[in-house]
Parts: sequence; C-alpha cells; structure tokens
Amino acid sequence: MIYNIPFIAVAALILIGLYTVIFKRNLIKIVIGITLIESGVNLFLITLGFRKDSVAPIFTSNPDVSQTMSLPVPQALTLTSIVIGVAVLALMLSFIVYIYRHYKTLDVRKVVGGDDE
Amino acid sequence: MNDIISFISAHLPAFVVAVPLLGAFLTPLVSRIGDKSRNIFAIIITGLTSIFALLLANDVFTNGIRTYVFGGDYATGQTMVRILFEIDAMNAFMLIIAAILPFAAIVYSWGFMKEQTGLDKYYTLILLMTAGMLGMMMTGDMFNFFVFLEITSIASAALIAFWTNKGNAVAAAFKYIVISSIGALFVLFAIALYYGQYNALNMAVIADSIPVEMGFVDKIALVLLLAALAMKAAIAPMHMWLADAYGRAPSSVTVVLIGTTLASLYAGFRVIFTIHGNQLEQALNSWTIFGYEFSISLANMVGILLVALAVLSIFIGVFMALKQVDLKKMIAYTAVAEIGYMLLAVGAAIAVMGGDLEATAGYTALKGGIFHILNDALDIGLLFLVAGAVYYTAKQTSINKLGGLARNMKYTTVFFLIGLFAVSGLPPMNGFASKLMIYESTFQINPILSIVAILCSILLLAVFVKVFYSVFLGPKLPKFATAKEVPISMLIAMGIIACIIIFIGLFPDIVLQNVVTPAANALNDASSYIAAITGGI
Amino acid sequence: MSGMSKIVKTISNIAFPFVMIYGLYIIAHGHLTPGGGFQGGAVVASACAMILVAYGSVWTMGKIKEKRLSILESVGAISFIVLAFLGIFIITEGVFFKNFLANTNLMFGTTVAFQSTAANINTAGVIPLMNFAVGLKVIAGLFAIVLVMAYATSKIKEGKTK
Amino acid sequence: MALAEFFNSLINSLDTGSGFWNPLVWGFALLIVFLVIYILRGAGKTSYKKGTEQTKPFLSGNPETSKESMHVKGENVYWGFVKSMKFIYDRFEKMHNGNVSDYILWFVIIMGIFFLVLGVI
Amino acid sequence: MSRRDFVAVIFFAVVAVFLIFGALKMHPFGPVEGQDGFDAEMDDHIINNAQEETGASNTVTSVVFDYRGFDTLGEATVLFTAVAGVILVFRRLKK
Repeated sequence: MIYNIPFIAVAALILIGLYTVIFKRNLIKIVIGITLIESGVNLFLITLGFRKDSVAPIFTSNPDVSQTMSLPVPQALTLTSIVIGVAVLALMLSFIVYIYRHYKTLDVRKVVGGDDE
Repeated sequence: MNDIISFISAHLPAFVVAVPLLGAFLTPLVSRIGDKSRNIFAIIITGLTSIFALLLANDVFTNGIRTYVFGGDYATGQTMVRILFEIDAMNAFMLIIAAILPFAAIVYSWGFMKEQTGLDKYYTLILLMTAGMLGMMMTGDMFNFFVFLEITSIASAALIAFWTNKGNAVAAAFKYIVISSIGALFVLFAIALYYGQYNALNMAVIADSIPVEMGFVDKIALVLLLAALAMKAAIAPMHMWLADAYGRAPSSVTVVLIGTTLASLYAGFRVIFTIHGNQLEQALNSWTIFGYEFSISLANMVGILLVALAVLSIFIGVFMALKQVDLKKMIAYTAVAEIGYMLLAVGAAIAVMGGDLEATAGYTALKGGIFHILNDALDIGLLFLVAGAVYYTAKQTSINKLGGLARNMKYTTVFFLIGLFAVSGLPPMNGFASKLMIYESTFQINPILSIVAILCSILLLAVFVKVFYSVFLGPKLPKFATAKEVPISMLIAMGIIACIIIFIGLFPDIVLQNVVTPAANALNDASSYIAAITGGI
Repeated sequence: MSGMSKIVKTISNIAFPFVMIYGLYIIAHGHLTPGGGFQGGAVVASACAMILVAYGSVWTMGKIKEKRLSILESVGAISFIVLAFLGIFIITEGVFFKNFLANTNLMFGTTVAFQSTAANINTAGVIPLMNFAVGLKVIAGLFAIVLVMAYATSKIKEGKTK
Repeated sequence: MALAEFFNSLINSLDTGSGFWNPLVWGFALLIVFLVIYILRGAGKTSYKKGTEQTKPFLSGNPETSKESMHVKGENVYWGFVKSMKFIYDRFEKMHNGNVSDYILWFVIIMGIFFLVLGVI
Repeated sequence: MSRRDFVAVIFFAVVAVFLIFGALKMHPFGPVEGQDGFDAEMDDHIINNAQEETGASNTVTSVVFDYRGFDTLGEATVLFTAVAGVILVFRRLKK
C-alpha cells in the first residue's frame, strides 16, 4: 500500500493532464496538459525499472558487479518516449502559431474549423 | 540469381519497412536534382515497397507464419529480448491494403500536386506514413507498435496541414495530433502496465503469460488499449476528428490516412483476439437470480460493447453524411459508417464466440467483416480520389456550387459511378458481396442489427445519388464551361483502384477463399500465433 | 527576433565551445558512461540554440539555412540506416541491425567479459558509430526545428506574415 | 491443370452462410431483363421526331429560365427528410461542435463506460 | 455548472477511481526478485549477457542500440518526421 506512492503519483499526473485538456480553454494549456500526461507515463516507465537497493546498470569501473542492478529496458523506453514527446510538442506549437495567425485567438471554442470561410 | 531471390525472400520483413524509410531519408538529397527525378524516385520506392509487401503476403499465405528477429538469431522458447516482426495471415491481409493505397496516392500526386511548393517534404512525409503504416501492420512487439503509431500520427498531422493558407486545415491538423498523441500515450500506458506485470514487451509472450483468470491491472490495460485504439480507428462517438482530417487534407494524403485508420482497427482486433484470446471464454461474473444462473463471459461483454458502438457509428455516419454540403466531409462521414459495418460484423462474431466459432454464424460474420476492411479501403479511397479530381478541376468541393461536371470529365464520372455502386453495396461491385455476408450472418445472430445495417445502406445510396446528381448531372454551368479532364496520372491512379474493385466484385469467391478465410482463421486461433514464439502454450 | 546585448553575445561566444565539447564527449563515450547520441546531440543543439538566442534568428538564418540543416540530418539518418543494412550484407547469416563489429578484433571490436571493466573506448562494435550518426542527426534536427520556428515567429512579430 | 482450377474457381459462387451470391449469374439475369425491356420498348409509339416542337422543354408557356437557376442545389435535395428528422439533427449538430476538448471528453466517457462494464461486472 | 461539465466531472471521477485502484493493485514499488510475483527475466538476461554479446559496458546503450535498435531507428525517424513537418508547415506558399 504505502510502497505504491510513486504509482499513485503517476495516476495523479495523468489525471491532472486529462483535467487540463478537458476543462481549459487555451490551446497552449491543452498542449501543457498533453505534456503532463506524457511526463506521467514516462515517470511510470522509469518507476517500473527500480529494484530494491539497486545500482545503475553500468559496468564501467563498477566496484561490485554482483550487486543487484536496476532494469535497463525501461530507461531505454523512456528515452525513446521523451524524444517522441519533443517531436510532437514541436509540431503542435507550430500548428498553434498558424492557428493564431488565422483565427487571431487561442480559445478552443472559437477554433472549430467549420466549412470554408 | 537464384540465391539472390532466396536472400531477398529471407529478409523480406525487414525490407518492407526499411526500403520506404531509406527512400524517405534519401528524398531531400534526390530533390536537389530536380522535380521530375524526385517524383520518379518516389514512385520507384513505393512500387518496390508494394512488390515486397505482396511477395511477403504471398509467402505467408503459402508457407504460414513468418517471424523475423532484428539484430540476432532466436531459438523458439528462449528468453525474448529482441524486437521481432511476426506476420500471420491477418497481417498479410492488411499488407495487401497497405500495398495498394500508397502507390495509388503517389501516382496521383504527380498531377494533383503540380502547382504546390514544399513538395520534397511532402514526398518524404508520405513515404514515412507508408513505412509507419507497414510497421504497425507487421510488428509483434508492443512498444515497437507504439513507435510506429507515433511516426504515422506525426507524418499524417503534418500532411493534413498541407494547405496552410486555409485556417481550418491547420485547425484539423491540430485536432488530429491532439487526439492521436493522447491515444498513443494511453496505449503506451497500457504497454507499461503489461511490462510491469509480466516483464515482457512481445505480444505473444504477454498473451502467453496473462493468466486465464484476469487480474484487475490486466482489465485496466485492456480497457485503455481498447478505448485508445477505438479513438484512433474513428469509432463513434470518437469519430469527429476524422471528418475534419479527411475533409481538409489533400486527397492523395487522405487515401493513405484511410490505411492508417484501418491499421489502428487491426491493432484493436489483435488486442482482443490474440493478446486476450485466452481470457475471452472466461466468465467475468455470475449471479443466481430466482434460481436461474446468469453468467457473462468477457467475449459477450466486449462483443456487446463493440456492437453498440458499431450501430452508433453507422447511424451517426450516415445521418451526418446526408446533411453535409462539403463533398469531402460527406465522404468522410461515409467512411465512419463503413468502419461501423466492419466493427458490427466482428463485434457480433466476438459476442457469439464460444467453443468453436466455425459452428456458429459468427464465422461468416468474421469473414464478412474482414472482407469489408479491404472493400472499404478501396471504395472510400476511390471516392476521395474522385473528390480530389473535382477539386483539381473546379477548385472547390461545396456541392452547392458544383454542377454539370459530367459533360467535361467523362472518365472521372465513370470512376465516381463505380465508387458509388461499390460503397453503397449495389451488385455487382465488391461492397455488395461483403455487405451481403454481414447482413445474413448478423440476421442469424440478431435480426435488428441486420435491419439497421440494411436501412443505413439504403441511406448511403441516397447520399451518393444526391452527390452524383448535384455534382455531375444537371445543366452545364457557365463557370465550368472551360473545365477540362484531369491529368493522365490522376486517371491512372483512379483506374488502378477501379480495376481492383471490379475484379473483386466479379470474382469475390477467389478473394474470399485465398485471402479472407485464412485471415479469419488466423485471427480466430491465437494459439498458433503464440506458439510460433514461445513454442507451445 | 533581433539579437541581444553585447554582454550576452560575448558570454555565449565564450561558453559555446565548452558546451559543444561536452556534448561531443557525451556522444563519443555513449557506450561506456551514461549518455549517448541523443543526449549529447541535445546538449550540442542547446549550444546552437544559445547562439540563436544571443544573435537573433535573422542573423543566424543568414549564416546557415534550414535546407542545409535538413540535408545534414538526412545524411545522419542515412548513415544510421546504412549501418543497420550492413548487418545484412557484410556477414553471412546476418540480419537487420546485426552488430557485425562486436567481438571481432577489428575496429571497436575488443572482446569484453562479464566484469567491471576499465573505460575502454575500443569496444561495442557498431554502437559508437551509431552514436555518432544519431548525434549528427539530433544536432541538425533540433537546431533546424528551433531555427525555423524562431525565424517564422520573428517575421510574424515584424508584421509581414505572408 | 492449375489453370483449369483457376477457371473453375472463377465461376464458384460466394457462400454467405444461408444463401449464395454469384455475379456472373446475376449479370446473365440482368442481360435477359434488358433484352425483354428492349423488346417492349420497340413495341412503343413510333411517331416521335427529333428537332421538332416535341423535344423542346414546355414550362406551361413560361419562358425557359437560366441554367444557373434551373440546377437544383445539392443542399435542397432531401430537404423534407432533413426537416422531418430535425429532432435528431439538432442533437448531432450539438454533438459535432469542432471543439477538441469535447473530443477528448468523449474519449474519457467511453473509457469510463468500459471501466464500469469490464471492471464492475 | 453546465451539463457538459457535470457529465465530464462524473466520468472523470470514474476514470480517476479506476486508475488509482490500479496503481494500488500493482506490485509494490521497488520489488525484490522472486517476491510478490515479480520476475525480471528479460532484464536479467540482458544484464548478464550484454557485455559478452555487444561489448558495451553501458547496458542501457546496449539495449538502445543493439537489443532494441529498431526502436531507436523509429525514434530517429520520429525526429526526422517532426523536422520535415515543421519545415513543411512554415514553408513559403508562393513559388
């Protein structure tokens, strides 16, 4: 129970992100919510890689290789996920620049993209 | 010569994804030479990819499941640490769709995109879309699936915003990337749950290690995957992004977008049938009311949910399509209805799945639904290409301003008629064969479903008769007096798809026996898919 | 945006080589110490972004066009995927992404046992080469993204949007 | 041999559970129907001449209007159906506001329903 | 409080409850090998064999570039895609 505090923090981060996406009106804040969800998922991945009293899985000048090492795969997955998040963020922000150029507003209720204006 | 063929066939699964990736990386360099050379290069790369994909599909249909491990050798049963591609008949069936659509799109773009700027990035992104779609259809590794999903989403979003001088195109692209990134993040969350539970990322290993008595975390992962993939596959009421995205993107991009949407739908089927295939028979709960024993299995529950969503999709799609005034948005809502038809058939098959599926009518329903995936991709693709041709000639797609185009564009009119017959399920086109199977099998399962399906199909016919009347028929409008037929490349692209449609329509039994039935069997038995990796359950 | 004050330009001139050397160090030692192509590339790209902020996007765009950067990036990507293809073509019975240099006493081919090793850079087969390819790609890519967005938004600020 | 099997498979009919569907048989039936219709048509009135007053559009004496105004706009087709289904279309219009937050809200709603159905039951 | 916000709050609460219960049902944070149904078979295989198979002393790098190198190719492709997309969006529309 008390050992699962990091997992509860992950759930809280994801829920805060969802709340931001659903209830906020500003496009920038929606993007912030998406990055919150993403950081929650990354935190979950990196949390899964931890084992009790373990060290980093690197053998270079490592005093004792027999001690338990933390899992290497989640760190690799988190690296991939972070880079993907950067790419998505860049594209979304450039879309927002153009949306502001066209609609002169960032209110999500006005950026509806109806038929040809 | 012979060993070259054997060498290529040994590495086919790698080539199918790696060749379009290499082509995409090379495109910025090739486009320094000239536009014509860049177009020819893109056509060559896409044709090569299609040939490899068809060869791989043929190999799988003849020799059974193919696995390809990246970066090392692997003996069945040892610890699965590397990424691998696993292609069974269902993946091969999807590969056929992915081989047809991007080639037609690239050929179409030669004439359709002639006046545009930034074409080197356009070809790069459309090749990346193709590579991501193929990877989604072939991979056997969950996290690798997520990576390809993100590649496809980012490339699609950038291409939807191609016409940046239109505000609604950029707005549609923003909506699409918000939807797809949130969906992909929840897919990643589910993958992380599986990893934390079973310390595995391979689909077959996960499916092998999930206990038959599902835990709470497994249920949460299943729900997250189902909801996220349903949103990516544009199932109502999460379909609204599709109308914007399909309607605003250039038609050549929309044709590839159809393939990516169907790839997400396939991933949902894979999750239900393969990863949780062992738990489908498991009873979720059982009550005794008045001495009667009620028990609902996971298969019943998921099937009922999917059928409900499917009926909603068909209803909303048809009714909204009837009211649209924009031609491409109308076809987009029709695509929503068509996806509903597939989901209706497969959901009905899941709902009645108990013991052996072959005994029940669900087997026909499953075959019909899988058959309809191919037909829908071809029909909607042809209609979008025709809509793009109309836009190319008349520079607008609002059906209020169009009229009398049949006098100027004869071939386009013929292609639109073929697409109209096919998509609204009129004989002798291919849409009729699969829809007939769906009607009869769902009638044996529950008559109301097939009644709804038939009525909505009639409404679809009404929608397209209206479009045909108001766009192509009618008096020759003065503002289109100088309208000409579209360039030859666009006609070739439309002709390819039209010929395949007519072939499937005239000889449906060949396709059903050689392609669809193996795919249905492969989707139905998860044990062989798992046994190919773990060596027996 | 236009450039910043002379103090900022001087400080960034002094700091730029150190940051870049550090990033290249991270890229080169990716198979021995924490880090790798992505991380080191991000460090170098941040150095370039610092120059961009100090001197302004218009000046930087005058120095280097984003077309050159995208060419550089595709060169990095092509070298990466070609290294992956060599796994098929170099050795018999090879597969895609085969580490064909590891444990062959060729370049980067020193064999390592399961032990606490001293930092020997001459190991790990194709992994250092892939690190360099990915590092080049990440430098060019991130700098291209930052440069293009800064240039476009600066043009918006000056009013000539189209 | 394989070719013969191929041609045999061409004329196979699609088994759809309870019924069957064969496009070639259907096409043959369609041909016969067209033949009958052509014969009936040949037995029709023959005093029809092109280029005379018979072929001119007759709008009860009024002059013929312009092509633009004669073409029925696509929006006006089926206006009766849309009008009678107004109670449905109002719902759908309210549903399809292009607000991306509502799209995500629908996703959350479906996820909640799935949770309730699969987790509680 | 509009009807939309009411429905949103209700289903948001449902999702929140299920996610937090799932977080509580996970195996405890920092598990010990062999206890509470945790067995890191794949990662132990990597940790024990990474040096012999790839020669890299950094296990994470050996995972990123050798065991899961195909993911890294996809990741590089994602960055490439983003760059191409941003340049496409900010392109000049006139020839």
